[in-house]
Amino acid sequence: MKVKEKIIEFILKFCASITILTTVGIIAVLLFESIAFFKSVSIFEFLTDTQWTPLYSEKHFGILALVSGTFLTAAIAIAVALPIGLTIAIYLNMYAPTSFRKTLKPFLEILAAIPTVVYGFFALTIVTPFLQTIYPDLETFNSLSAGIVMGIMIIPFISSLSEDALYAVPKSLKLASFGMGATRFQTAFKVMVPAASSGIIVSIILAISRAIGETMIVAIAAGQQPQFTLNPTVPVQTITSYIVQVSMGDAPQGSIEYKTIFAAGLTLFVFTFILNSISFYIKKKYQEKYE
Amino acid sequence: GEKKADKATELTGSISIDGSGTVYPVSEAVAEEFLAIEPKVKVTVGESGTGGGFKKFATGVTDISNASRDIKGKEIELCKENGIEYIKLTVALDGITVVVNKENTWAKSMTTEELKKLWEPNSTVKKWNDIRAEWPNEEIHLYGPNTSHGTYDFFTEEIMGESGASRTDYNAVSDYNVAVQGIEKDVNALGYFGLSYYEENKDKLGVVGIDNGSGVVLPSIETVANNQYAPLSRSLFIFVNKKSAQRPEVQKFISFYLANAPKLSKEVGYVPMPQSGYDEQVKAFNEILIKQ
Amino acid sequence: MNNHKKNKYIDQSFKVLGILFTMLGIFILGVLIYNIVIAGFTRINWDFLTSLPSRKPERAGIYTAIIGTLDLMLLTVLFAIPIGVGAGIYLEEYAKKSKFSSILEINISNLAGVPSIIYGLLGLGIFVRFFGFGGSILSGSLTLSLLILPIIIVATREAIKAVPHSLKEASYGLGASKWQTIKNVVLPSSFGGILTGIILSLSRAIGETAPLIVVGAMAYVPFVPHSIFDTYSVLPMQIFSWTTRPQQGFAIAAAGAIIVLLIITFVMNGIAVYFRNKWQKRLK
Amino acid sequence: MEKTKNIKLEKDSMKDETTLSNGSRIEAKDVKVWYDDFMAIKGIDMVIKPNTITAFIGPSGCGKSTFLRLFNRMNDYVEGFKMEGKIKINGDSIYKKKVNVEQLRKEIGMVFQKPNPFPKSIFENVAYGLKIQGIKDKKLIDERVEKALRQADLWEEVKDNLKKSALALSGGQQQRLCIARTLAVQPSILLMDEPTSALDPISTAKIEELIHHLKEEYTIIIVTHNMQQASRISDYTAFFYLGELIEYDKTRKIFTNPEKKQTENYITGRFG
Amino acid sequence: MEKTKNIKLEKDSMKDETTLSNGSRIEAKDVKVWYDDFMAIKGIDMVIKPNTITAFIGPSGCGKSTFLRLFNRMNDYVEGFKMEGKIKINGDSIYKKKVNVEQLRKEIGMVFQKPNPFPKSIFENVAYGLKIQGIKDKKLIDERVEKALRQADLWEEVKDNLKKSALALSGGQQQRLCIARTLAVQPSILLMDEPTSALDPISTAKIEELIHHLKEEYTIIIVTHNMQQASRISDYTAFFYLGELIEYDKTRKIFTNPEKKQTENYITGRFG
Ligand SMILES: Nc1ncnc2c1ncn2[C@@H]1O[C@H](COP(=O)(O)OP(=O)(O)OP(=O)(O)O)[C@@H](O)[C@H]1O
Ligand SMILES: Nc1ncnc2c1ncn2[C@@H]1O[C@H](COP(=O)(O)OP(=O)(O)OP(=O)(O)O)[C@@H](O)[C@H]1O
Ligand SMILES: [Mg+2]
Ligand SMILES: [Mg+2]
Repeated sequence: MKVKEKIIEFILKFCASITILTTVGIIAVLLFESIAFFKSVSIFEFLTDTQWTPLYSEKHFGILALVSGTFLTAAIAIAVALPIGLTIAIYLNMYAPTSFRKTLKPFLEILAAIPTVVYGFFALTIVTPFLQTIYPDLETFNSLSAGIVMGIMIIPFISSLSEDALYAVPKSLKLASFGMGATRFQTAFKVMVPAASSGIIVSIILAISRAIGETMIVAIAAGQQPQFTLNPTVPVQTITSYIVQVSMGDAPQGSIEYKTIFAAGLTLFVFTFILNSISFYIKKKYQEKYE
Repeated sequence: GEKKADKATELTGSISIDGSGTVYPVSEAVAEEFLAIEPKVKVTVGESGTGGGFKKFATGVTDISNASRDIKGKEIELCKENGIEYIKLTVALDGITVVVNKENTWAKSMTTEELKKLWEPNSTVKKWNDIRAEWPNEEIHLYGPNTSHGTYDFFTEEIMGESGASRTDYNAVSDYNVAVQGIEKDVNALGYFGLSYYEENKDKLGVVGIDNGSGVVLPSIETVANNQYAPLSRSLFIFVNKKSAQRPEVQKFISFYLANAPKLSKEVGYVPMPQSGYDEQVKAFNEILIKQ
Repeated sequence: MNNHKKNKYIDQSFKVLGILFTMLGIFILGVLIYNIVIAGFTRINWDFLTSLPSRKPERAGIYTAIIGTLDLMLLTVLFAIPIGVGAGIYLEEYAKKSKFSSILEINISNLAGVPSIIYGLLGLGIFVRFFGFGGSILSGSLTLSLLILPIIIVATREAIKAVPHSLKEASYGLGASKWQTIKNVVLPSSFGGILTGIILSLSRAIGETAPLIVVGAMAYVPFVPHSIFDTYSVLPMQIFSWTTRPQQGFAIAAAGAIIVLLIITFVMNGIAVYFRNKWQKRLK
Repeated sequence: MEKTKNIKLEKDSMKDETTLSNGSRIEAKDVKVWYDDFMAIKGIDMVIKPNTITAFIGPSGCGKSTFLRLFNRMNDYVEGFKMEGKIKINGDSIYKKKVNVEQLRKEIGMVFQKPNPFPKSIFENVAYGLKIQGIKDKKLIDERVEKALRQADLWEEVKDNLKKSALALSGGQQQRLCIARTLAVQPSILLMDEPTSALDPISTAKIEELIHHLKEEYTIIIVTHNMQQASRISDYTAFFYLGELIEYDKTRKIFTNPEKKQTENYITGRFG
Repeated sequence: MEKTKNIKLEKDSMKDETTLSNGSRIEAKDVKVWYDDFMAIKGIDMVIKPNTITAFIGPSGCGKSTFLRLFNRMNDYVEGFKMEGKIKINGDSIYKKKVNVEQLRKEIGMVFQKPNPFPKSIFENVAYGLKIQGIKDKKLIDERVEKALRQADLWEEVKDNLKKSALALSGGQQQRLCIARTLAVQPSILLMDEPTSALDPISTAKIEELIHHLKEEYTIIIVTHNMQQASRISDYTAFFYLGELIEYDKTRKIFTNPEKKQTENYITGRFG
């Protein structure tokens, strides 16, 4: 019996350690080529130059141009997805009849399943022209509509996972709050959301991660022109769309141009690592208050 | 049925092809037809880019590599390291077409100098009348392939004289249909890409004739094939691993490829070489077979 | 009294907002699906489903891509779910609250943000080259498994976290071992949440193209794979290949393939949603 | 404590301003309740006078909680719940559409069977009801929190730890916190579902004492399994059995000379 | 019912086969417990004889539950829990590494303060303990389930609905189900943390009667706030206060002539 338990624990531990191995693998893959890259390009230039033109004749290696594009599109996406996703989660949990909840939730989850190519063309051919009727100076490729559409795509990550988290809050808490005369709105924001904060934060982190990792939508709708800008109306390129562009393009592998994708990937890795560390810290602090 | 009759043996085995997305349609078409006569040979075609294709080719993973450009230094080295010998065969031609919006009534032709002025690094051309004074005083919006496209390499090489030399402030795309969509809706747009994308969208786009000093030439199957449309005609290649070429099914496939490329490359939107060009390829291929 | 009116007003407004947002989501979904269906509907027929790819858009079919996608998903499910759920259980129930487990936790949500193409490069290095699986279905599904693992793990952990402590205590109190408690009490109670994670992660996996191209998925495969070591194509690969072609006919074929891809996803999600609803009904 | 209030159920009806001296009167008329197909309350009529303490007794599962929760419409959230009949508070039916349910619940406090503190600090648990009413005055909140905690006999134990999470309290402490939380809103009717079943005798005594004091201004209904408690603190006792109200009378009458045999049988298994 | 068992804590130690007549003996030696920095048990020595019923009483938060949960190592899962001292059952220390905790818990049943049925059917709740022991014989399981439900006085109410979810039961029914669930495993020690606080008098009486019967074969410890209950059913009573064991003696002695003033004060607030 004990032995069986030990074996099971060992197996489970092995499952968990696969994630460590994956990380080690990713870092190894990224570092190996990045080191070669940083032998020919100084880290200083990499971090301070504001132009990213490794495949032009006049080469610049300023990762900031890609980082700003990544940040901008992800920020727009989350600005769209967070309020909408959370509102939907709360609506489904607190207001909607059960039958609604049961049917609408899986419907919304389909949003996450639509191939991103479709989203890309949706952004380019429907959202951008629509936005241009409001703001005519919007360029054909821009981070605004790419970000908005990406936001729509990640709504189900927030709405579904947050709704799960809300659903798991003991019913007695909800009843206690109702019993004191709180409206559903008050109950939702004062009791349910705090009690489900851990799950909600996780859903947001996953959604952001998904937005940062997305490629097709930005490649199609935001253009592929690296620019150091936070202006949402002009074309930008994200780190991921750059990596895909090069790794699936015609550039010779092993060349310095090709190695840039590993340096860019490493940057993204560090970038998300910092982001995750911060949110982990926030989450932890927030939880301690309650448990 | 009837084709089978002229072959005594039924071949087996598999042939792995990968590389450029530009050349992919040609190889796909050949593979499709080949399947009809040799149903037991498994031919697969991938599209991981010329660079990605060569990486696999140079490590012996694939038998044939599709390429929209010639093999480059690092890739040649890698082939040597791994003892991979190869032969380069041209299978079709493509014309890089400069297109504008359908409503564009002014830009009917451009000289190569004007193209250079427009596209060179740090170009000062911002408006149409920066190219020719009589053209409108409107901002020009540029579209082109992203920098990892073979088309981009080729265009910059031919027009600027240096591969990769280009202004950076244009709308780069990875999928030309996206550029078509952009140019179609914007009177002040100009862009360049492969001829087939223009041919398919003739009703939506306008074309710019190219004047390289010997008169304006419009891109078309004829002008590309007879090399009148210069300098923007380019070749599409397949690279064949010499060792693989010893296998009967590969041999037969290549022969079949070269025999059918004229018809099939046209079908998928490219321009066949004159028949003499294909005869040369066949000769070159047969030579290496004999040598081995 | 005034406050009451205000609260009631806010409450009602929020309800309206909730309905609005939900409807907006459904509406956009409707627009997307409408567009795809309008574009590709005419293309859907038996021939399309059972034909091999072709240079002629009107003759091209997605038979091998469908089979490839199904095979790939099946393998991915087989690898990713047990490992993901197992890892989630380990982290939530076994791992001690230590610095190391914090790092593990950050690490996992970090992995969720690594772009899929990087997983492709990893898969290329490990599965294709190191283990020598080549550009096979096995390499592809292992790569996808790694890719969706973080989503499953995170969802599993959250679902497990939500299981009331008193239930675990009851089980332990009856002499159940840790694993028995997990198997009989924790997992059944958290099944719904785990399924949500699986739905979302598979929805992601089924649409991936870039990493699969890197690990060797082919665009033209005229035969059905017979073993996990065979070459394969997948629907998104076919869609990607077709959308970049100049001929309008391929755009239609791509839309048709997207419809099929969506249908496969619906069916897959439908099964999971069915179980989720059934399960949650039992719980409350 | 604020002056006695009069419940206004319908948002805008100002007509019915007849100020009752104190507390509130509750009436139930032919009330039936189903959970899906299961009939939990089988037609009950009952009038509860203002400023009285009424005890609901009866074996487990007989419908005490269900009936109690009708008065502040707490069953509304139970799936499959259906109701027939009328419940009136101060003459106004509370199951009409117009009724402002939140307002109703503010005036009718409830303490539940299982302690259910919010996963917040002790202070915030008690201040919760005030804050959702929109009270912002920090001093007033502090005062009311302290008072409520004192009333619930918890102040001494937690006064130095008001910031501590309520979940770290013991079961009994948690239940007293829930009572304090309800008292802080100063309702006019108090519904208590076995409020002392998790408390030790000393706390129980204090709560009972408190209940007794509150009677001056509140109408109180308490569900209890403790016969002693029922007989000690209540004015009226209602005995339920299998969804029916078997007997309802002055507590003294019920405990000394019940009309029905069933009641007597139940009472005389006396030991609680 | 199976024959009286003897707890075997260490998996392979066959040496200690001295079969005690019945029940099991529990010893605590200078036991101290902390939750993080808070000291909840401040050094307690205690010996509980086999086949006795011991009641733990004391005000809320004094550490009764904490102390009780030491005996089946239930606190192991509480974050921040630390313990010093020794707890022995039949002479074997249960906090040694070698101890098979699952085996221990199988022999030491526990009923909790708040009812906590599994979200499964009634039948599966009761069969749970048997199934995890690997018992597969369907007939045996059916028998044991029925018997346990009868013992807990729940059989009549649920016998036609064994497939129904346990969560649809009322509070009292749920708690009786939890008792049945524990009895089904037939432990030799029963730890009960306010097992009847959510029960009506009739069920309570039956449970008490049952406890009384079980004494023949089991050692029983019951935490209760109900003085009557303590005096009615227990042989020994332990009075805790602020983490200390103030007095521990024969129940009669404690309730008639306690040594300590504190105990007397607590008892004479007598009403439960
Ligand atoms: N949500 C529900 N769904 C279905 N049946 C329910 C539900 N809640 C209660 N019941 C049933 O309704 C009946 C009355 O339940 P109620 O909780 O009112 O009993 P009670 O008198 O309060 O019992 P206790 O003293 O044990 O708390 C019981 O038979 C119970 O099983
Ligand atoms: N998990 C925990 N973390 C921190 N402190 C705790 C924890 N559990 C209990 N305590 C504290 O330990 C003390 C003893 O708690 P315990 O639950 O043993 O009391 P009790 O005598 O059972 O009370 P009650 O009669 O209310 O159930 C209390 O002061 C309580 O606040
Ligand atoms: Mg009840
Ligand atoms: Mg306790």
